[in-house]
Amino acid sequence: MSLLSRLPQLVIYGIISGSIISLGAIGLSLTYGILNFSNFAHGDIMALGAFLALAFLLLLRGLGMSENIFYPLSFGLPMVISFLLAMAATAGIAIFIDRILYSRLRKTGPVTLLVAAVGVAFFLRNIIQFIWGPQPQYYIKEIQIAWKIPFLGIRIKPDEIFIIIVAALLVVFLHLFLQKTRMGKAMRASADNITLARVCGINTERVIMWTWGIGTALAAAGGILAGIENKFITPNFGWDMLLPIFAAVILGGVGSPYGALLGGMVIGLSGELSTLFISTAYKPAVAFIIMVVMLLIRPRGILGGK
Amino acid sequence: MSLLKAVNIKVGYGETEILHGVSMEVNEREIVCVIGPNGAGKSTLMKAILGLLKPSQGEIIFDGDDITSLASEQRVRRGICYVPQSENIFPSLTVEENLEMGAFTSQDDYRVRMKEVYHIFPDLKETRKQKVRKLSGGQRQMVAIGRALMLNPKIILLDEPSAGLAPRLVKLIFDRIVLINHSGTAILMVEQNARQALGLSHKGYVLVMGRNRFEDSGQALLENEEVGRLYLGG
Amino acid sequence: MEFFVGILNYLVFFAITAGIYAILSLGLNIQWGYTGLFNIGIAGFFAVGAYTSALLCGPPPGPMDWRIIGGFQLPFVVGLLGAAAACGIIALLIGIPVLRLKEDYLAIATLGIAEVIRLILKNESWLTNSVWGLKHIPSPWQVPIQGKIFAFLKTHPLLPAWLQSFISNGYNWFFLALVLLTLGLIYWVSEKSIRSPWGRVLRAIREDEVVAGASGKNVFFFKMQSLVIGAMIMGIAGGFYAHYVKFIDANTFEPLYGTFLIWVMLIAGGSGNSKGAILGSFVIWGVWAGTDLITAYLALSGVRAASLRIIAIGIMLEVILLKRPQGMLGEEKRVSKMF
Amino acid sequence: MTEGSVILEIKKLEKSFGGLKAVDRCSIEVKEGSITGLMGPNGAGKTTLFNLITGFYKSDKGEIWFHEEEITGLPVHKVVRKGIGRTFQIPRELREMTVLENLMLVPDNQKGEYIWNSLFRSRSVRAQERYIQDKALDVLEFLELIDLREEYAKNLSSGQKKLLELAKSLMAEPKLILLDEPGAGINPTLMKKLNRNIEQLRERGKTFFLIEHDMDLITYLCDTVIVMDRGRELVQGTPEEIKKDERVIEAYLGRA
Repeated sequence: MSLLSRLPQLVIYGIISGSIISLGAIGLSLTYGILNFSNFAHGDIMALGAFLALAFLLLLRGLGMSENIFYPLSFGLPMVISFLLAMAATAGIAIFIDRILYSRLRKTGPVTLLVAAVGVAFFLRNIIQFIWGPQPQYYIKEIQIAWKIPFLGIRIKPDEIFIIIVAALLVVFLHLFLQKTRMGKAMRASADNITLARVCGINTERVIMWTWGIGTALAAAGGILAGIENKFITPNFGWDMLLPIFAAVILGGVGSPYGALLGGMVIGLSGELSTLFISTAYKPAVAFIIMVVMLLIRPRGILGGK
Repeated sequence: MSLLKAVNIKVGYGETEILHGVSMEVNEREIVCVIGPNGAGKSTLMKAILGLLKPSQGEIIFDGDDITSLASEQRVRRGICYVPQSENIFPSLTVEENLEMGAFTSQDDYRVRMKEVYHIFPDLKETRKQKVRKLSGGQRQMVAIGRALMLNPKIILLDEPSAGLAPRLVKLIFDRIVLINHSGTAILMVEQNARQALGLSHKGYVLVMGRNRFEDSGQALLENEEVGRLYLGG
Repeated sequence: MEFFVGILNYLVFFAITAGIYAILSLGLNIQWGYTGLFNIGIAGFFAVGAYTSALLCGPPPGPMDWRIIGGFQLPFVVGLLGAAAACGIIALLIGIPVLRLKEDYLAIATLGIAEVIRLILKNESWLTNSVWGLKHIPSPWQVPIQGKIFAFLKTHPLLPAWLQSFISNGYNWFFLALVLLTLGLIYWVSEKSIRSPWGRVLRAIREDEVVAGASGKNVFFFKMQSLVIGAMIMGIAGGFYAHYVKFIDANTFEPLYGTFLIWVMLIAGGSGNSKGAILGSFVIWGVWAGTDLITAYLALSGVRAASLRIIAIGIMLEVILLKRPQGMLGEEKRVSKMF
Repeated sequence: MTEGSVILEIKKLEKSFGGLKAVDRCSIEVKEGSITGLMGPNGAGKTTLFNLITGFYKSDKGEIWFHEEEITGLPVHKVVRKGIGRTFQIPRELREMTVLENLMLVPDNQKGEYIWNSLFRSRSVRAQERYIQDKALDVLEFLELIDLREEYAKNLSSGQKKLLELAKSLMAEPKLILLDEPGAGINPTLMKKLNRNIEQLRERGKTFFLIEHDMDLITYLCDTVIVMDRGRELVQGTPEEIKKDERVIEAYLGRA
């Protein structure tokens, strides 16, 4: 197949992986904006979300919930419920970690937080590995037949359309939340100037909790969608996501959730398009190279940011 | 009638005492201006009144109650609002959102109050959907003051509202301050621009090296020869 | 007696590994403890050091190998120098874009380079032999020492069995001596340098870059030196590791063993303190080996057991950060001491 | 001391922050061997000017000349090496290092700052270290910080930190020293000592350029005072002249 004819298909793949990366990157960017702290455990939070969804799924199946699938999707109601429960549970766990660990280290200084986050990353990954072992785990084992879209010459599975729609919906929800709700505005205000936010009487500790909650719930969603796309999840998945999501954040401008969305799409697309020229094995390296180039020419990212 | 009273306040940062016993009083519906050379402790006084700094001695009475031990948020809720000298806005929020943040602790519908603020600062109404980052210095200052007005405070503390503004804008800001005052809010401000500020104040305090030096009506201070010399440490 | 010899042999094995980790910790201590550079790609430097030295000193590609390069059978010392040089160059290349930026950027860049290195190790079979790894990496002077001297002694009929068993492990004693000698040398370098004006500048940068700049120091240049020297030390550790285990592949240098454990060692021992870095390495490696006994007792499978141990070590790290952030030893009060 | 030769010349310097002109076509000269005071109301651009001279900020336009050499846009460490030292208004100490180490960091061109020398030429490095340490101890003795020499800088009181800041500027041996409010937060006894020290250093050929609000201090120390307002020089003269100048009072009190 010629390079050009593969292009539309790769763009589709790029949008899918871009959606997943963006969901992780947005959360990372939100926590950075308010806490001024790069959460190196964020990739593993994504994996945690994916495995919690698996846990809920198995639980629901165990409780005898019927698996009637939503045709043409490959899964049914249990998966959808697990998806939502996993997002909530991930948020809860992240807030808990913040309470018992990060909040106590905040006054010690930002670098201690970085070390602590690396510790949390390994901790989470190995909790997952301890429970499930290193082998891939599956939400659904059936293979789904892709739809062929005439003229464009692309193939896309119904699940993949679902992924793109869900990611887009979540981004729209987040946008509405940030722009329209009091808490959303307070989050943006606190990211701008946390001292002034306190002078206004905003309870910034609550804002921090919300930020953790929303950022990690989105990360969990990203992790679950990745599980649906790849058909399987492994404990190392979070580690593999870390580089792309950081690259996306840096590309978009640290601290800007909209930049993170844009950055995620760019990283996703360029990763897929790079396969036209180099071995697929080097997809993760593409994110890294884009990031380094960005740091050389415009360290503040496309959309500015802090 | 006395609204805010600071009695013999001693306060500082760490071991450095900045105010060595300062007293002052603002009556209801009054504009009071604190002037003095750099390093006199004017901003420190503001922070002590809002509770951002804890005095080692002295008391602060507001509306008849001793508020010396209250937290800043509680003081804000009682009706003391504060506009810091710098970083007093949320740059990536729109004008309207900045005002909304000002009313964050309020239970009432902030839109009613917002209309009143727009009435005082009509220019803000035109730019209400714009991000504050894109506004000029004068407009930003209006946003900052507007934000503080959103809780309908009894008194508003302004730390150098005219700092860094062009002369035309300084006049504009001072005009608006008078307007706010006419609507019933008392004002306590610290100003470098002493002549103009004293000109519109009912009362002025001159602070030097953390101590009260003069207290008189704004006009009387303006005419006082010695005040000018004091600025140069003479 | 034989039991005693068995323990002794185990201790030698333990000390060699811990010693190699101690070298890595000293490298990280220069970057993080002295200068505040946040490197979470230690595994990458460790791997580059190991592969470089293995390729320089190892045998040429065999008929079953994919790789077409390497195997120059150079002396061990050349391998170590090559390992240090390769790591130094990589550190230099990462440093150029990110050392002027906030510390988080260095962290993510080191993480990225470690990932890229791992990808290369896995995929570039012409160089790294891909997943088949590099085999038969020679241990330095093993042939003359083990082959001649020990072969003679260990079969000598006059010696009791336990002594023969002791001697048959004799080469490890020699390797341990090499490791400890190198560790001592690197310890000397890091102690001497941190007490010198050079080290003072690094610590000033760690405390406040602006002040260091205002005192006329070229902050970027000093950070670069710290990053490069630290990386070179990590490379040397990689070389030792390759020549000790004799076989390496891409999976040898997982972020866990390569990066995480070393961070825990340094933090536990006391970052900014060379003695702390070494102490931390031996203690944490001891804890690590000790937890092995526990998981063995619980009869867990290999991967699960490893996970449980990491969970324990992870909790330990967080507790140290919360309760004793300065580590076991902590930094000395006055470090600058040339006389 | 060559009377009248200019050590620092600023030509039409400009710097804006988001539309606000902090320094606006500012031209200033500082004479060699002088103690020149810099005054002005808040927001006049004094500290910004210091930051521009020392390379912490990059100017938008204009030139800075030091000793007949242009230094506009040089990075901080190069400006320091040219011979311009500064203190910060709010002390920035190296927290986890001792007072003595804070001072010993400062001198330029230390042989031991090259790792090769500190490893293999320790004799000459050691000799230099001993010299630097003696010098640091002298400075600490003078400023009465000697008992705190082995204390972490973070444990000092704010007044002591201010002194440390001064001590560091003395260690640098620059030709021109910029002091940002040296008098704030220091007790009168120490202030007198500091004054004497500045005078002594001036006699040894150093030039001082200092931001200060305390008119007593300025009158006592400075031969020239420059008053800035709205980002540029308003008046220059002796302290006596400045005190009488209506424009200065105007600038401080604001126009009617």
